[in-house]
Amino acid sequence: MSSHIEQQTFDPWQAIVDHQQQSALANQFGATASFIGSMRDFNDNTDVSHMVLEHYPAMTQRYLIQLEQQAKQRWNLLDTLIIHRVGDISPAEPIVLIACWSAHRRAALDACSWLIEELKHNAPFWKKETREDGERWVENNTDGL
Amino acid sequence: MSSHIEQQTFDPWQAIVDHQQQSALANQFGATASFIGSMRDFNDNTDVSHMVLEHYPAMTQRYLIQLEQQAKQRWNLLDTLIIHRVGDISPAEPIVLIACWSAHRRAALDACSWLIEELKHNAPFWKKETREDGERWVENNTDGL
Amino acid sequence: MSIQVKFFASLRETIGVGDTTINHAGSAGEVWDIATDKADRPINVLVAINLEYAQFTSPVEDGDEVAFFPPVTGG
Amino acid sequence: MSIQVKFFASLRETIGVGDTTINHAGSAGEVWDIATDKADRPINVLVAINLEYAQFTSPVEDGDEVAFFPPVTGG
Repeated sequence: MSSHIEQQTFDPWQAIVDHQQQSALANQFGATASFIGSMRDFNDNTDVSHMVLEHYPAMTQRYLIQLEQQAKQRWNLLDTLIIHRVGDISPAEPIVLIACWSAHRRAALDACSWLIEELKHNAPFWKKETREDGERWVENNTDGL
Repeated sequence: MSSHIEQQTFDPWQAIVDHQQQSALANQFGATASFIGSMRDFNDNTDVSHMVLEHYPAMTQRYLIQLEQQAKQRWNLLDTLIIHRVGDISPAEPIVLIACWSAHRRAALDACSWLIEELKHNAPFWKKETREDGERWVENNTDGL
Repeated sequence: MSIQVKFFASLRETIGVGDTTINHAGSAGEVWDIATDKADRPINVLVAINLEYAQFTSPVEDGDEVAFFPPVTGG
Repeated sequence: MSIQVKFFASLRETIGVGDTTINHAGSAGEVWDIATDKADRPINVLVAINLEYAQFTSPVEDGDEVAFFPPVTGG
Protein backbone atom coordinates (compact mmCIF):
# COMPACT_ATOMS: atom_id res chain seq x y z
CA MET A 1 0.00 0.00 0.00
CA SER A 2 1.28 3.42 -0.91
CA SER A 3 -0.28 6.85 -1.19
CA HIS A 4 1.35 10.15 -1.85
CA ILE A 5 0.87 13.71 -3.00
CA GLU A 6 2.71 15.03 -6.05
CA GLN A 7 3.63 18.70 -6.36
CA GLN A 8 4.70 18.31 -9.99
CA THR A 9 3.13 16.59 -12.96
CA PHE A 10 3.78 12.84 -13.09
CA ASP A 11 3.49 9.95 -15.51
CA PRO A 12 0.70 7.76 -14.10
CA TRP A 13 1.57 4.72 -16.22
CA GLN A 14 5.21 4.87 -15.25
CA ALA A 15 4.17 5.21 -11.61
CA ILE A 16 2.15 2.00 -11.90
CA VAL A 17 5.03 0.17 -13.60
CA ASP A 18 7.53 1.39 -10.98
CA HIS A 19 5.27 0.43 -8.11
CA GLN A 20 4.63 -3.00 -9.60
CA GLN A 21 8.32 -3.69 -10.18
CA GLN A 22 9.27 -3.00 -6.59
CA SER A 23 6.43 -5.23 -5.42
CA ALA A 24 7.26 -8.74 -4.21
CA LEU A 25 3.93 -10.04 -5.51
CA ALA A 26 4.91 -10.27 -9.16
CA ASN A 27 3.50 -13.68 -10.08
CA GLN A 28 0.61 -13.64 -7.65
CA PHE A 29 -1.56 -10.89 -9.02
CA GLY A 30 -3.88 -11.87 -11.82
CA ALA A 31 -5.71 -8.56 -11.89
CA THR A 32 -4.72 -4.90 -12.01
CA ALA A 33 -7.42 -2.25 -12.13
CA SER A 34 -6.57 1.41 -12.44
CA PHE A 35 -8.28 4.75 -12.67
CA ILE A 36 -6.70 7.99 -13.80
CA GLY A 37 -8.45 11.33 -13.54
CA SER A 38 -7.02 14.01 -15.81
CA MET A 39 -7.66 17.70 -16.22
CA ARG A 40 -10.01 18.46 -19.09
CA ASP A 41 -9.78 21.77 -20.91
CA PHE A 42 -13.47 22.45 -20.44
CA ASN A 43 -16.05 22.18 -17.65
CA ASP A 44 -19.73 23.15 -17.75
CA ASN A 45 -19.13 24.01 -21.43
CA THR A 46 -16.58 26.67 -20.55
CA ASP A 47 -12.90 26.58 -21.51
CA VAL A 48 -10.60 26.00 -18.57
CA SER A 49 -7.00 26.98 -19.19
CA HIS A 50 -5.50 26.25 -15.81
CA MET A 51 -6.27 24.83 -12.40
CA VAL A 52 -4.89 25.10 -8.88
CA LEU A 53 -5.42 22.23 -6.49
CA GLU A 54 -5.26 23.08 -2.83
CA HIS A 55 -5.30 20.52 -0.04
CA TYR A 56 -5.07 20.08 3.72
CA PRO A 57 -1.72 18.26 3.80
CA ALA A 58 -1.80 16.50 7.17
CA MET A 59 -5.44 15.44 6.82
CA THR A 60 -5.01 14.35 3.20
CA GLN A 61 -2.12 12.09 4.07
CA ARG A 62 -3.98 10.55 6.99
CA TYR A 63 -7.18 10.16 4.99
CA LEU A 64 -5.51 8.38 2.07
CA ILE A 65 -3.74 5.92 4.38
CA GLN A 66 -7.05 5.15 6.12
CA LEU A 67 -8.77 4.75 2.77
CA GLU A 68 -6.26 2.16 1.58
CA GLN A 69 -6.57 0.28 4.86
CA GLN A 70 -10.36 0.23 4.58
CA ALA A 71 -10.14 -1.08 1.01
CA LYS A 72 -7.76 -3.82 2.10
CA GLN A 73 -10.12 -4.87 4.89
CA ARG A 74 -13.08 -4.96 2.54
CA TRP A 75 -11.52 -6.69 -0.47
CA ASN A 76 -8.86 -9.33 -0.93
CA LEU A 77 -6.24 -6.97 -2.33
CA LEU A 78 -2.55 -7.64 -2.80
CA ASP A 79 -1.56 -4.01 -3.19
CA THR A 80 -2.88 -0.50 -3.80
CA LEU A 81 -1.41 2.77 -5.02
CA ILE A 82 -2.91 6.24 -4.78
CA ILE A 83 -1.25 9.37 -6.14
CA HIS A 84 -2.89 12.80 -6.10
CA ARG A 85 -1.61 16.02 -7.62
CA VAL A 86 -1.69 19.40 -5.93
CA GLY A 87 -0.55 22.83 -7.10
CA ASP A 88 -0.70 24.31 -10.59
CA ILE A 89 -2.20 21.93 -13.15
CA SER A 90 -2.50 22.29 -16.92
CA PRO A 91 -5.01 20.58 -19.23
CA ALA A 92 -4.34 16.88 -19.92
CA GLU A 93 -2.18 16.50 -16.82
CA PRO A 94 -3.13 13.69 -14.46
CA ILE A 95 -4.84 14.72 -11.21
CA VAL A 96 -5.37 11.39 -9.52
CA LEU A 97 -4.19 7.82 -9.99
CA ILE A 98 -5.65 4.78 -8.27
CA ALA A 99 -4.34 1.28 -8.91
CA CYS A 100 -5.38 -1.98 -7.24
CA TRP A 101 -3.80 -5.42 -7.54
CA SER A 102 -5.52 -8.67 -6.62
CA ALA A 103 -5.52 -12.38 -7.47
CA HIS A 104 -8.98 -12.25 -9.05
CA ARG A 105 -10.63 -9.49 -11.01
CA ARG A 106 -13.59 -8.35 -8.90
CA ALA A 107 -11.50 -7.30 -5.90
CA ALA A 108 -9.26 -5.02 -7.98
CA LEU A 109 -12.13 -3.60 -10.05
CA ASP A 110 -14.54 -3.02 -7.18
CA ALA A 111 -11.90 -1.58 -4.86
CA CYS A 112 -10.68 0.81 -7.57
CA SER A 113 -14.20 2.05 -8.20
CA TRP A 114 -14.90 2.43 -4.47
CA LEU A 115 -11.60 4.24 -3.80
CA ILE A 116 -12.18 6.94 -6.40
CA GLU A 117 -15.74 7.56 -5.15
CA GLU A 118 -14.64 7.81 -1.52
CA LEU A 119 -11.71 10.03 -2.43
CA LYS A 120 -13.93 12.33 -4.53
CA HIS A 121 -16.46 12.71 -1.74
CA ASN A 122 -14.22 12.98 1.30
CA ALA A 123 -10.53 13.69 0.62
CA PRO A 124 -9.72 17.33 1.51
CA PHE A 125 -8.73 18.70 -1.91
CA TRP A 126 -10.19 21.77 -3.60
CA LYS A 127 -10.01 22.83 -7.24
CA LYS A 128 -9.83 26.41 -8.44
CA GLU A 129 -10.26 26.81 -12.19
CA THR A 130 -9.00 29.63 -14.37
CA ARG A 131 -11.54 30.35 -17.10
CA GLU A 132 -11.96 33.04 -19.69
CA ASP A 133 -14.06 35.00 -17.21
CA GLY A 134 -11.64 34.64 -14.31
CA GLU A 135 -10.87 32.29 -11.46
CA ARG A 136 -13.53 30.19 -9.82
CA TRP A 137 -13.57 27.60 -7.03
CA VAL A 138 -15.25 24.42 -8.22
CA GLU A 139 -18.42 24.24 -6.12
CA ASN A 140 -18.93 20.53 -5.97
CA ASN A 141 -17.89 17.33 -7.65
CA THR A 142 -20.14 15.78 -10.23
CA ASP A 143 -21.65 12.41 -9.44
CA GLY A 144 -19.34 10.97 -12.09
CA LEU A 145 -21.84 11.04 -14.93
CA MET B 1 -12.18 2.01 -30.63
CA SER B 2 -9.61 -0.65 -31.23
CA SER B 3 -9.38 -4.35 -30.44
CA HIS B 4 -6.73 -6.80 -31.41
CA ILE B 5 -5.13 -10.14 -30.69
CA GLU B 6 -1.46 -10.40 -29.76
CA GLN B 7 0.57 -13.50 -30.57
CA GLN B 8 3.55 -12.34 -28.50
CA THR B 9 3.82 -10.85 -25.05
CA PHE B 10 3.12 -7.11 -24.88
CA ASP B 11 3.53 -4.20 -22.52
CA PRO B 12 -0.01 -3.25 -21.50
CA TRP B 13 0.96 0.15 -20.08
CA GLN B 14 2.88 1.08 -23.20
CA ALA B 15 -0.08 -0.04 -25.29
CA ILE B 16 -2.34 2.34 -23.36
CA VAL B 17 0.14 5.21 -23.73
CA ASP B 18 0.56 4.54 -27.46
CA HIS B 19 -3.17 4.36 -28.02
CA GLN B 20 -3.76 7.54 -26.05
CA GLN B 21 -1.07 9.46 -27.91
CA GLN B 22 -2.52 8.69 -31.32
CA SER B 23 -5.95 9.68 -30.08
CA ALA B 24 -7.33 13.07 -31.08
CA LEU B 25 -9.19 13.37 -27.80
CA ALA B 26 -6.22 14.33 -25.64
CA ASN B 27 -7.69 17.19 -23.63
CA GLN B 28 -11.25 15.92 -23.58
CA PHE B 29 -10.96 12.80 -21.49
CA GLY B 30 -11.06 13.33 -17.77
CA ALA B 31 -11.19 9.63 -16.94
CA THR B 32 -9.24 6.55 -17.95
CA ALA B 33 -10.15 3.19 -16.44
CA SER B 34 -8.17 0.09 -17.23
CA PHE B 35 -8.10 -3.57 -16.36
CA ILE B 36 -5.21 -5.94 -16.96
CA GLY B 37 -5.50 -9.67 -16.44
CA SER B 38 -2.15 -11.42 -16.00
CA MET B 39 -1.12 -15.05 -15.74
CA ARG B 40 -0.62 -16.18 -12.16
CA ASP B 41 1.81 -18.97 -11.37
CA PHE B 42 -0.83 -20.88 -9.40
CA ASN B 43 -4.49 -21.82 -9.80
CA ASP B 44 -6.64 -23.91 -7.45
CA ASN B 45 -3.56 -24.06 -5.20
CA THR B 46 -1.50 -25.84 -7.85
CA ASP B 47 1.61 -24.43 -9.50
CA VAL B 48 1.09 -23.50 -13.13
CA SER B 49 4.30 -23.17 -15.12
CA HIS B 50 2.90 -22.40 -18.53
CA MET B 51 -0.30 -21.74 -20.42
CA VAL B 52 -1.54 -21.97 -24.00
CA LEU B 53 -4.39 -19.75 -25.08
CA GLU B 54 -6.39 -20.96 -28.05
CA HIS B 55 -9.05 -18.93 -29.80
CA TYR B 56 -11.47 -18.92 -32.71
CA PRO B 57 -9.83 -16.11 -34.71
CA ALA B 58 -12.64 -14.94 -36.97
CA MET B 59 -15.26 -15.09 -34.21
CA THR B 60 -13.01 -13.48 -31.64
CA GLN B 61 -12.31 -10.51 -33.85
CA ARG B 62 -16.00 -10.06 -34.65
CA TYR B 63 -17.02 -10.50 -31.01
CA LEU B 64 -14.57 -7.92 -29.68
CA ILE B 65 -15.65 -5.32 -32.24
CA GLN B 66 -19.31 -5.90 -31.32
CA LEU B 67 -18.44 -5.68 -27.63
CA GLU B 68 -16.80 -2.27 -28.04
CA GLN B 69 -19.76 -1.03 -30.07
CA GLN B 70 -22.20 -2.18 -27.38
CA ALA B 71 -20.16 -0.45 -24.67
CA LYS B 72 -20.13 2.75 -26.70
CA GLN B 73 -23.91 2.61 -27.13
CA ARG B 74 -24.44 2.03 -23.41
CA TRP B 75 -21.98 4.55 -21.96
CA ASN B 76 -20.73 7.95 -23.00
CA LEU B 77 -17.24 6.77 -23.97
CA LEU B 78 -14.63 8.68 -25.92
CA ASP B 79 -12.49 5.65 -26.73
CA THR B 80 -11.86 2.00 -25.87
CA LEU B 81 -8.97 -0.41 -26.33
CA ILE B 82 -9.03 -4.19 -25.98
CA ILE B 83 -5.98 -6.41 -26.41
CA HIS B 84 -6.01 -10.16 -25.81
CA ARG B 85 -3.07 -12.56 -25.90
CA VAL B 86 -3.13 -15.96 -27.56
CA GLY B 87 -0.45 -18.66 -27.85
CA ASP B 88 2.19 -19.65 -25.31
CA ILE B 89 2.02 -17.59 -22.13
CA SER B 90 4.39 -17.56 -19.15
CA PRO B 91 3.60 -16.49 -15.57
CA ALA B 92 3.28 -12.73 -15.00
CA GLU B 93 2.65 -12.04 -18.68
CA PRO B 94 -0.46 -10.01 -19.49
CA ILE B 95 -3.41 -11.94 -20.95
CA VAL B 96 -5.97 -9.22 -21.46
CA LEU B 97 -6.02 -5.43 -21.42
CA ILE B 98 -9.13 -3.27 -21.38
CA ALA B 99 -8.96 0.50 -21.30
CA CYS B 100 -11.82 3.01 -21.48
CA TRP B 101 -11.68 6.76 -21.84
CA SER B 102 -14.53 9.15 -21.01
CA ALA B 103 -15.18 12.71 -19.89
CA HIS B 104 -16.49 11.67 -16.47
CA ARG B 105 -15.44 8.78 -14.28
CA ARG B 106 -18.47 6.48 -14.07
CA ALA B 107 -18.65 5.80 -17.82
CA ALA B 108 -15.02 4.65 -18.01
CA LEU B 109 -15.16 2.65 -14.78
CA ASP B 110 -18.49 0.95 -15.43
CA ALA B 111 -17.72 0.18 -19.08
CA CYS B 112 -14.34 -1.30 -18.14
CA SER B 113 -15.94 -3.56 -15.55
CA TRP B 114 -18.69 -4.60 -17.94
CA LEU B 115 -16.30 -5.29 -20.81
CA ILE B 116 -14.11 -7.68 -18.82
CA GLU B 117 -17.17 -9.59 -17.53
CA GLU B 118 -18.67 -9.93 -20.99
CA LEU B 119 -15.34 -10.93 -22.50
CA LYS B 120 -14.74 -13.53 -19.77
CA HIS B 121 -18.17 -15.07 -20.27
CA ASN B 122 -18.51 -14.99 -24.05
CA ALA B 123 -15.32 -14.36 -26.03
CA PRO B 124 -14.15 -17.59 -27.69
CA PHE B 125 -10.80 -18.13 -25.93
CA TRP B 126 -9.70 -21.27 -24.10
CA LYS B 127 -6.87 -21.77 -21.62
CA LYS B 128 -4.80 -24.90 -21.28
CA GLU B 129 -2.54 -24.94 -18.24
CA THR B 130 0.67 -26.91 -17.77
CA ARG B 131 0.93 -28.04 -14.15
CA GLU B 132 3.20 -30.37 -12.27
CA ASP B 133 0.80 -33.21 -13.02
CA GLY B 134 0.46 -32.45 -16.74
CA GLU B 135 -1.64 -30.36 -19.08
CA ARG B 136 -5.23 -29.49 -18.32
CA TRP B 137 -7.88 -27.42 -20.07
CA VAL B 138 -9.33 -24.85 -17.70
CA GLU B 139 -12.92 -25.98 -17.19
CA ASN B 140 -14.59 -22.69 -16.47
CA ASN B 141 -13.83 -19.15 -15.46
CA THR B 142 -14.21 -18.13 -11.86
CA ASP B 143 -16.85 -15.57 -11.02
CA GLY B 144 -14.02 -13.13 -10.39
CA LEU B 145 -13.84 -13.62 -6.61
CA MET C 1 -24.34 -28.15 -50.23
CA SER C 2 -21.23 -27.72 -48.12
CA ILE C 3 -20.93 -26.85 -44.43
CA GLN C 4 -17.64 -26.06 -42.71
CA VAL C 5 -17.41 -27.58 -39.24
CA LYS C 6 -14.93 -26.59 -36.52
CA PHE C 7 -14.12 -27.96 -33.08
CA PHE C 8 -12.07 -26.03 -30.52
CA ALA C 9 -10.00 -26.66 -27.40
CA SER C 10 -10.83 -29.78 -25.33
CA LEU C 11 -13.59 -30.66 -27.75
CA ARG C 12 -11.17 -30.72 -30.67
CA GLU C 13 -8.99 -33.15 -28.72
CA THR C 14 -11.92 -35.34 -27.69
CA ILE C 15 -13.41 -35.48 -31.16
CA GLY C 16 -9.95 -35.81 -32.70
CA VAL C 17 -10.51 -33.29 -35.47
CA GLY C 18 -10.36 -29.50 -35.75
CA ASP C 19 -11.87 -28.83 -39.16
CA THR C 20 -14.08 -30.87 -41.39
CA THR C 21 -16.69 -30.40 -44.08
CA ILE C 22 -20.05 -32.10 -44.36
CA ASN C 23 -22.45 -32.12 -47.26
CA HIS C 24 -25.82 -31.65 -45.73
CA ALA C 25 -27.56 -30.91 -42.45
CA GLY C 26 -30.78 -29.18 -41.41
CA SER C 27 -29.75 -27.91 -37.99
CA ALA C 28 -26.66 -27.33 -35.85
CA GLY C 29 -27.56 -30.45 -33.84
CA GLU C 30 -27.61 -32.47 -37.03
CA VAL C 31 -24.22 -31.03 -37.98
CA TRP C 32 -22.85 -32.36 -34.69
CA ASP C 33 -24.30 -35.82 -35.26
CA ILE C 34 -22.95 -36.07 -38.80
CA ALA C 35 -19.52 -34.54 -38.13
CA THR C 36 -18.89 -36.60 -34.95
CA ASP C 37 -20.55 -39.80 -36.15
CA LYS C 38 -23.13 -39.34 -33.39
CA ALA C 39 -20.72 -38.88 -30.52
CA ASP C 40 -22.28 -38.04 -27.16
CA ARG C 41 -22.73 -34.28 -26.92
CA PRO C 42 -21.43 -32.91 -23.62
CA ILE C 43 -24.13 -30.91 -21.89
CA ASN C 44 -22.11 -27.68 -21.86
CA VAL C 45 -21.07 -27.62 -25.54
CA LEU C 46 -21.60 -24.26 -27.23
CA VAL C 47 -22.34 -23.73 -30.90
CA ALA C 48 -21.78 -20.80 -33.23
CA ILE C 49 -23.11 -20.42 -36.75
CA ASN C 50 -21.21 -17.98 -38.96
CA LEU C 51 -19.34 -16.56 -35.95
CA GLU C 52 -22.46 -15.89 -33.86
CA TYR C 53 -23.71 -17.93 -30.92
CA ALA C 54 -26.62 -20.15 -31.95
CA GLN C 55 -28.81 -23.00 -30.69
CA PHE C 56 -28.57 -26.67 -31.62
CA THR C 57 -32.02 -26.28 -33.15
CA SER C 58 -30.86 -23.35 -35.31
CA PRO C 59 -31.12 -24.04 -39.04
CA VAL C 60 -27.96 -24.24 -41.15
CA GLU C 61 -27.58 -23.40 -44.81
CA ASP C 62 -25.20 -24.07 -47.64
CA GLY C 63 -21.90 -22.30 -47.04
CA ASP C 64 -22.40 -21.89 -43.30
CA GLU C 65 -19.55 -22.30 -40.83
CA VAL C 66 -20.64 -24.19 -37.72
CA ALA C 67 -18.31 -24.28 -34.70
CA PHE C 68 -18.54 -26.34 -31.52
CA PHE C 69 -16.58 -25.49 -28.39
CA PRO C 70 -16.51 -25.88 -24.61
CA PRO C 71 -17.29 -23.01 -22.20
CA VAL C 72 -14.93 -20.13 -22.87
CA THR C 73 -12.10 -19.35 -20.45
CA GLY C 74 -10.38 -16.24 -21.80
CA GLY C 75 -9.63 -12.96 -20.16
CA MET D 1 -5.64 26.70 26.39
CA SER D 2 -4.71 26.99 22.74
CA ILE D 3 -6.63 25.81 19.68
CA GLN D 4 -5.19 25.95 16.16
CA VAL D 5 -7.79 26.98 13.57
CA LYS D 6 -7.52 26.58 9.81
CA PHE D 7 -9.64 27.69 6.86
CA PHE D 8 -9.24 26.25 3.37
CA ALA D 9 -10.02 27.12 -0.24
CA SER D 10 -12.96 29.50 -0.87
CA LEU D 11 -13.61 29.69 2.85
CA ARG D 12 -10.06 30.94 3.48
CA GLU D 13 -10.64 33.67 0.89
CA THR D 14 -14.05 34.64 2.32
CA ILE D 15 -12.86 34.73 5.91
CA GLY D 16 -9.60 36.33 4.85
CA VAL D 17 -7.37 34.16 6.99
CA GLY D 18 -5.84 30.69 6.62
CA ASP D 19 -4.45 29.97 10.08
CA THR D 20 -5.19 31.45 13.46
CA THR D 21 -5.10 30.48 17.11
CA ILE D 22 -7.78 31.00 19.71
CA ASN D 23 -7.55 30.65 23.45
CA HIS D 24 -10.71 28.92 24.42
CA ALA D 25 -13.78 27.18 22.97
CA GLY D 26 -16.09 24.39 24.07
CA SER D 27 -17.18 23.08 20.66
CA ALA D 28 -16.24 23.29 16.98
CA GLY D 29 -19.19 25.64 16.47
CA GLU D 30 -17.84 27.93 19.13
CA VAL D 31 -14.42 27.82 17.48
CA TRP D 32 -16.06 29.10 14.30
CA ASP D 33 -17.82 31.95 16.09
CA ILE D 34 -14.69 33.07 17.90
CA ALA D 35 -12.27 32.68 14.98
CA THR D 36 -14.57 34.40 12.47
CA ASP D 37 -15.99 37.01 14.86
CA LYS D 38 -19.42 35.37 14.40
CA ALA D 39 -19.44 35.37 10.61
CA ASP D 40 -22.41 33.65 8.98
CA ARG D 41 -21.62 29.97 8.61
CA PRO D 42 -22.42 28.71 5.09
CA ILE D 43 -24.74 25.70 5.29
CA ASN D 44 -22.28 23.36 3.55
CA VAL D 45 -19.17 24.12 5.63
CA LEU D 46 -17.33 21.00 6.82
CA VAL D 47 -15.31 20.75 10.00
CA ALA D 48 -12.43 18.47 11.02
CA ILE D 49 -10.94 18.15 14.50
CA ASN D 50 -7.41 16.75 14.62
CA LEU D 51 -7.60 15.67 10.95
CA GLU D 52 -10.88 13.73 11.32
CA TYR D 53 -14.32 14.87 10.18
CA ALA D 54 -16.38 16.10 13.11
CA GLN D 55 -19.63 17.89 13.94
CA PHE D 56 -20.08 21.51 14.95
CA THR D 57 -21.32 20.19 18.29
CA SER D 58 -18.16 18.11 18.79
CA PRO D 59 -16.15 19.16 21.87
CA VAL D 60 -12.69 20.64 21.42
CA GLU D 61 -9.79 20.45 23.83
CA ASP D 62 -6.55 22.24 24.50
CA GLY D 63 -4.08 21.59 21.69
CA ASP D 64 -6.71 20.57 19.14
CA GLU D 65 -6.48 21.57 15.48
CA VAL D 66 -9.87 22.58 14.11
CA ALA D 67 -10.26 23.05 10.34
CA PHE D 68 -13.15 24.51 8.34
CA PHE D 69 -13.54 23.98 4.62
CA PRO D 70 -16.07 23.89 1.77
CA PRO D 71 -17.23 20.64 0.11
CA VAL D 72 -14.21 18.82 -1.29
CA THR D 73 -13.58 18.71 -5.02
CA GLY D 74 -10.50 16.53 -5.50
CA GLY D 75 -9.99 13.47 -7.69
